[in-house]
Amino acid sequence: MAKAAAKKSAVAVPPAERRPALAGQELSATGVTLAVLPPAERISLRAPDASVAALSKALGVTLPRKPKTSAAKAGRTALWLGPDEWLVIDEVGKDPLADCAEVTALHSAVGISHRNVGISVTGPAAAATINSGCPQDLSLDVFPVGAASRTILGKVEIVLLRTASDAFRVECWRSFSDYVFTFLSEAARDAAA
Amino acid sequence: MLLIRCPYCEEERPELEFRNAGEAHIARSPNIAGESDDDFEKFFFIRSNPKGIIYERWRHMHGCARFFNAVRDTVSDRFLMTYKAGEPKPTKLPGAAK
Amino acid sequence: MIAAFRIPGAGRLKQAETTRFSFDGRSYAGVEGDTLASALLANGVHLVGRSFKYHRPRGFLSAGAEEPNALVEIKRDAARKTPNVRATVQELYDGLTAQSQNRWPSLAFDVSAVGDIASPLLSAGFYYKTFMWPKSAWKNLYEPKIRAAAGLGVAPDQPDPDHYAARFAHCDVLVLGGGAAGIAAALAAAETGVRVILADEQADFGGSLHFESGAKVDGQDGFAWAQGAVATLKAMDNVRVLSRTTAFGYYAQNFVGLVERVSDHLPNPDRELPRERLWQVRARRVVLATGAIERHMVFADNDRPGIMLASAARTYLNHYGVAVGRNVGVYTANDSAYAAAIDLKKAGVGVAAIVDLRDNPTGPVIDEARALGIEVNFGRAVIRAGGKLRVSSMTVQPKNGGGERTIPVDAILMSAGWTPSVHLFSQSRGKVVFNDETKRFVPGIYAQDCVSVGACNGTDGLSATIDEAYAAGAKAAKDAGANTVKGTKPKVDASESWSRGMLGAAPGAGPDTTVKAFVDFQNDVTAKDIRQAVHEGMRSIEHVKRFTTNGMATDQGKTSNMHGLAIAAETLGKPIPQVGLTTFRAPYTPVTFGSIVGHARGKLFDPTRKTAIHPWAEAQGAVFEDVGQWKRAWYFPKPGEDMHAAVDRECVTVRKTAGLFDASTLGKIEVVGPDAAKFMELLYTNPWEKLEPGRCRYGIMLREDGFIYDDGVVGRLAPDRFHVTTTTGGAPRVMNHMEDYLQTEFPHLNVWLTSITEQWAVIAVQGPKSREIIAPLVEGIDMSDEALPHMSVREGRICGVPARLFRMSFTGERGFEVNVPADYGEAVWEALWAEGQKHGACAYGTEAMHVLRAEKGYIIVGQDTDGTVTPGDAGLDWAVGKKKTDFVGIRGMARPDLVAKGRKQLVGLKTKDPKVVLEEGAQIVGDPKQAIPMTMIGHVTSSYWSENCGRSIALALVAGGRDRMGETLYVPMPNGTIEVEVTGMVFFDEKGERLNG
Amino acid sequence: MKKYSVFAIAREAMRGHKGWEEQWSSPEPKKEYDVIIVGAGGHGLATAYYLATVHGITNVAVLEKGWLGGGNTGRNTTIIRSNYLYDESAGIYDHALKLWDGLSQELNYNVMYSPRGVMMLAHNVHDIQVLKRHVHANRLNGIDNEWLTPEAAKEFCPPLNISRDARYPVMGATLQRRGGTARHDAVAWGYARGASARGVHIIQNCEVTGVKRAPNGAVTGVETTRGFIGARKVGVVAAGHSSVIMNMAGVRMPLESYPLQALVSEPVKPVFPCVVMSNTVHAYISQSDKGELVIGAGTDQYVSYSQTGGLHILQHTLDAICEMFPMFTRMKMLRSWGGIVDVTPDRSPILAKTPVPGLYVNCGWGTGGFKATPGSGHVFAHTIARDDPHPINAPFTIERFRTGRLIDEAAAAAVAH
Repeated sequence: MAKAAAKKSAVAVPPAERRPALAGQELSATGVTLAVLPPAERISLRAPDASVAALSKALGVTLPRKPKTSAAKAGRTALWLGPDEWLVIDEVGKDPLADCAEVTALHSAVGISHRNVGISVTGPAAAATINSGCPQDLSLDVFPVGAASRTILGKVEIVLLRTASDAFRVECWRSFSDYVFTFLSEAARDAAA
Repeated sequence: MLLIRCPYCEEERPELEFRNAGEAHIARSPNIAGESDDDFEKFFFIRSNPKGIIYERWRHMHGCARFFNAVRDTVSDRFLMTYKAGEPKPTKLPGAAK
Repeated sequence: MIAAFRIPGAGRLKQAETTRFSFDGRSYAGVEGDTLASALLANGVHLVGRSFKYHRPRGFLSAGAEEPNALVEIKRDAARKTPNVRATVQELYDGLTAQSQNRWPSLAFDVSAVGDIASPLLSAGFYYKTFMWPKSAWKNLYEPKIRAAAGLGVAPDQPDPDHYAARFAHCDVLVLGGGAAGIAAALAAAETGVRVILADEQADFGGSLHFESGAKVDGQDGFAWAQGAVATLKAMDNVRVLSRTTAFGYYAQNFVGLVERVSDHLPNPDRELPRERLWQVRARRVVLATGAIERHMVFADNDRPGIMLASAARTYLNHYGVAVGRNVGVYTANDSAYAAAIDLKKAGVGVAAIVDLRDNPTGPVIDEARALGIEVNFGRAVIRAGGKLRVSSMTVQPKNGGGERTIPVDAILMSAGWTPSVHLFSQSRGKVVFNDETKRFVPGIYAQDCVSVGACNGTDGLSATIDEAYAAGAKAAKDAGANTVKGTKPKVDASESWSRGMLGAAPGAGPDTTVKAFVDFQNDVTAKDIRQAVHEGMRSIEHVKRFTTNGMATDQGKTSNMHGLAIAAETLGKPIPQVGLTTFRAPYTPVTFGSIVGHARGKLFDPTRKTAIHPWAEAQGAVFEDVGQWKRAWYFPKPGEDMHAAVDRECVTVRKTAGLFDASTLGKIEVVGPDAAKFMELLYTNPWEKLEPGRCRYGIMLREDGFIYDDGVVGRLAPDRFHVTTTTGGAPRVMNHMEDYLQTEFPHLNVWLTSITEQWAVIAVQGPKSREIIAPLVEGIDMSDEALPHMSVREGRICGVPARLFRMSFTGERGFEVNVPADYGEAVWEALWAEGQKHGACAYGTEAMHVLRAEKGYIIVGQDTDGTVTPGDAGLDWAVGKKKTDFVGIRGMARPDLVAKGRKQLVGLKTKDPKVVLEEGAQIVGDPKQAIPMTMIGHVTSSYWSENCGRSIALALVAGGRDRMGETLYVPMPNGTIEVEVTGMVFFDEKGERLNG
Repeated sequence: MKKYSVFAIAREAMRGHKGWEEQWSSPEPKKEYDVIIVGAGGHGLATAYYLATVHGITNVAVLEKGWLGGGNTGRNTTIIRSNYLYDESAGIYDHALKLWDGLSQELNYNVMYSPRGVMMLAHNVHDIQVLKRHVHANRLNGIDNEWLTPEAAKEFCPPLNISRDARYPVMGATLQRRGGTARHDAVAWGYARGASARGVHIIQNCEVTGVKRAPNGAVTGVETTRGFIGARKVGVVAAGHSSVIMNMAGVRMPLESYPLQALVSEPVKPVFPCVVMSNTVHAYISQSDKGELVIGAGTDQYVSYSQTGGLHILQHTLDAICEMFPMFTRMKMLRSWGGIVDVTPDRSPILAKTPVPGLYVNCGWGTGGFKATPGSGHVFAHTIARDDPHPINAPFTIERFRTGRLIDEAAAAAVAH
């Protein structure tokens, strides 16, 4: 009977509206612009070496093996976070979780699309903005385009991806996004110095 | 703030990304339930706390998230080397380089 | 018009007096580029402060960061007050308002100056020897007086409206100090193309070139060359040049902290500008070019306003165009003071006499002084200075005694020689060595990848300095990875150099005098104080320093340390190195708290974590509580309700119909892999292998020592996939704990952990009507008790979005926890709320949640347990897998005292008077009549008014508690003892029928 | 020992303070002593003092590798309180507090014990539960500790920010009025002077390099940089270096040594009347008689004997200070330094006999040792003199880690020492 109820309701219920954190927030300062990025599909992928080939094939992007690197193809980016860990971000609405589901090789794929918020930091002062709270060396020779790393911004953990010589993608957990955006906003005021 | 070479990330990273995890090479007995009170005390509480060379564990908490081992001089805080978890305790140490 | 002591044409500043400022309420004019000190001197003002202990009148000793005397308060507005600002480094700006400190009622007449008369009583460490009777008088009488007299400026009393910026930076070569040496090193390094940062504390680069009129480099005046060279460096994109930037701390592995003063020198700073900017620089190589600091002569009353370092007087003249007097005397043991006398004489200032302690020095400067007609006396000492608010004379005597002669002067220029600034080198943990010939400590053994050049390395003369620095800069670049070395070394055409000088007290302050010959000006430490300390058995310089406070003032002994050390050594009859040098500690000069805090203020002090449902709760007027970094809805008061009324209503409503609760903050970890169950077996006390997919179990996690670490409901989604929940506060440490064991102890297991705390918003729907509320929104999940019994989990859809639906209860009622992707959380909550409204359900907060679980005797880890509680103590033995041979904590919990009788056990408590609610944390005793100290047998861990039970309820840890059922115990409170009865932990629906009710 | 008094000062003033005698003598080490104390910090010197004054044992040497009082004694933030939770801790810290009151007179040396009150802040419901548990336990143990509303807390400490919008608003506080501060150097020097006057040898610049034991295992003396010195009993009071010394005797300890940093501001006129501690935001602050704000920072995370720490540790502390006292951002840090604190697994000290006959150890005070100085020395002297612990320190054994009878204030209360 409850089953019946459930079936009936399926028609009636309007799908829930998605309300991303900080949706659409932006900020511009001398030399740098911040923008909260639209929702994306994300998985945390864990796997031993032996499974990397199969997973790369399924995902359509070659999982990088080199520390602090990333690989991107067709709107899908795989970031090396650890020796057996990748963050896969899909910005064109395809579901990497479903792709991995096909793979029989040993791995763990967990959906985290809603766990993270992406913020873009762009402009000549982008690196300086991030360096106001991030202790890594962000010069182009040490942190080149495509470099990706989990690290620290102020008092929280972020994942940092350099998308161009003057552009970064900052990923953080949902409940830290307000802190991160506020921190970057304050830093941006001073970044041109 | 120390600068620590992560053996997995293969580069030096700022201490802020790391968390110290105490003395290294203190193995948990596979038959821990059968250990004597003395053995358990040694395993869980007694530490060498050396003034000089220490073998210690770190986690690259906010980096690759791996635990690894380091050899450090507790007087100068200088790292002699770092190596991956599970690798044997090094018998030869690199000369106390700057 | 031009200020009285500004010499037309002298110095480098445009002498148009465009800048107005005020000091102690009087307004003056200065010129652009002045410091507050140079501007006051230009106006003939020498008296600017009072000393710490004796409140003696004080003027300017120096023209730089080493200044011990001229500390003032700078006030932009009520909230922008800064105490203890060195007038010698504060740049003048139009409208600057400064005030003297540590005087009352006025600078010229300071009542506390009686301390000066009473000074024989206020000898070194006198306070250790008195103020002891009667006992209470120290706190109530003496200490308040001492405190009121001590202290310099006044702390700000309003929140600071300015903001502070911060930056991490990396470079190949960091050059600290922008004098000739630093500039040369930076040029050499920069030309190779490596990343260079050059920093100097002053507004203009050049260091001693500010006053060395004799220096010529590449054909130009030394200072002009410096400006040109720095301009060249600024133009290179591999170089960052930081002026007004002080390197204050040298930390491990070439990590250097610097503070840049961004806007304190501006008349009306743009409020977007930070006040200061902290630079944390990691450098491959560091070049220390921190120069040297001139020492004063130690003689009687050497602290009178108008008595200053020779190099300071020279700086005021050659850079600022200011004469420090009209008729100056010179007292020196060193050539450099001659250069000052010569410059002043040439500028038309009267030089009464040069008194040189040395017997027969020779050299060009001496000949030149004579040639200019300056009276030069050798082998003589200034044994006394006359005057009070301003020096009026110097009394001269042959250094081995003989006739005195008093010479009227309005300023005395002193030089006892130069002390290399080894502060940063010493902070880098390098070891200094004492050069007996030159009587100075210089860098010896290096501990880090750095090198000292120029005066701070004991290198004398501009040519030698630039040779050394340029080579060092090039080498540093090479060591840091540079290959191309090009560029040309600056050529020194003319240079100044001078010989040694002396350490310690001059004859005028010789061993047997009782005069005040100051070593440390600000702390009023005299030569005799240091001798007294030694006489009292202080043999190490650390003891002498602490006993006399020599070198512990805001200047940190920049001018006093070496003199103090020499006097101590002389008194001990030991060579200086054996007495030792005090260690230099960060910061080099004081740095504001603000600059160190940087952005971490207000909202950025610590992240505030909010759930997806937070906005809804806020709109409903919920009151929030802090749990770790999270804000959690505490209760939802309706108009007119206080906390108790709201909580009572929420508790009753949940049990009558249903309630919605935001459980999103609970930690969640997805454990995935073929060995997932094996891993769970090892990390939790419970058995997991046999748990069916689709079912849940309450799990307990221990530390290896056997005490409860965390708990939570775990659902098995699939044979190789668990959905683990943790406490809100425990989430991060549980994840780290699991990873630690997985990576270190059980690396053979094929399993991975992913934090999904923030992937899922969690809505608990609890109460008899919970199923009716959820069912209409659910797709693809059979919610019947048969298909979805208590403690089970299903994946499906709710409101058209993916969901993990748990059938579980933390209230004892039929209950569910709806997990949906976080971005959908609020909308799904609203849909459930709409359904709930139809049944009269409420939203409830953490307080009601606590009461409801307590009514059922469910524990809260961290409240009912505290890190010293075993599963047995908590009555959770049933959750420990009896057949298991290993899990974290299995051995620890078997230690003798953890299985001993009489341990504190969790029990229920009922007050004899049902209306009385115990206080959490209240202590429990068996015999209320015993005297203090009482034997406490336990304490109340949780206590609430339970509207559902119609009485108060409580949980408590009580020694041997489970053997005391029905026993009467006592809770002594300040206002009377409360009788309680020991009971079971379940206060409501003991049979647990409502789980399916 | 010439008595100190205002009259003595006046007398000396007449003759230019040349008549003061040495506060302690610096003798050459003898071949043998009845008791050797390793470490001339406050605890070690107090132990020697009470051995002499209470137990009449004066053939005692205190060996110090550096300068007396130059270790943690001279590097700590001098907070004194006794409002601990457990009977064992409350027992020893209140024993100390009772001795602090009157110590200046006892030693004829003004140690400037100033009971200006120690306030501990509650920032959330959990803090309130924990701190109230302390208040109740303290009351039944006869230890003063009262609960204050935020308003009352602000009245007692005007600079305190009790705004509801603070990131972690102050929801209340405990106050121990007998708590306060003392002058750290004076404590070491006062005990040194008192011990020296009674014949105790304080031997500085004398580093212990080995502990000698007889075939039967008993202690016979110590090797030092100034030669072998014999003794029937050796008390190790070496703070951060305890593991090092105990290892020489073949005893491995449940200890780890961490850098602990502190800092002072420039001196300002009186602005801060008491001691304030917040364990939730990690801040400890008071104002010295000289006018400096004295601020305790946290420990670094790794074992170290370097006596230096990271800048980020100071940052973390000053963040909290400026959050609670927003007017202080314009104040300036004058001096910062590091000490080495030895920490046990339950953060409580070890004050006990050891498996080695004639060897005694007093260590593991972590960040909280200064406040215990008089009590610790008093009961440790008893333990050495009688070869049997005083009832007050009887629970602080080495064995408790094996049996599990811990005294875990931190776990029980999340309260830093």
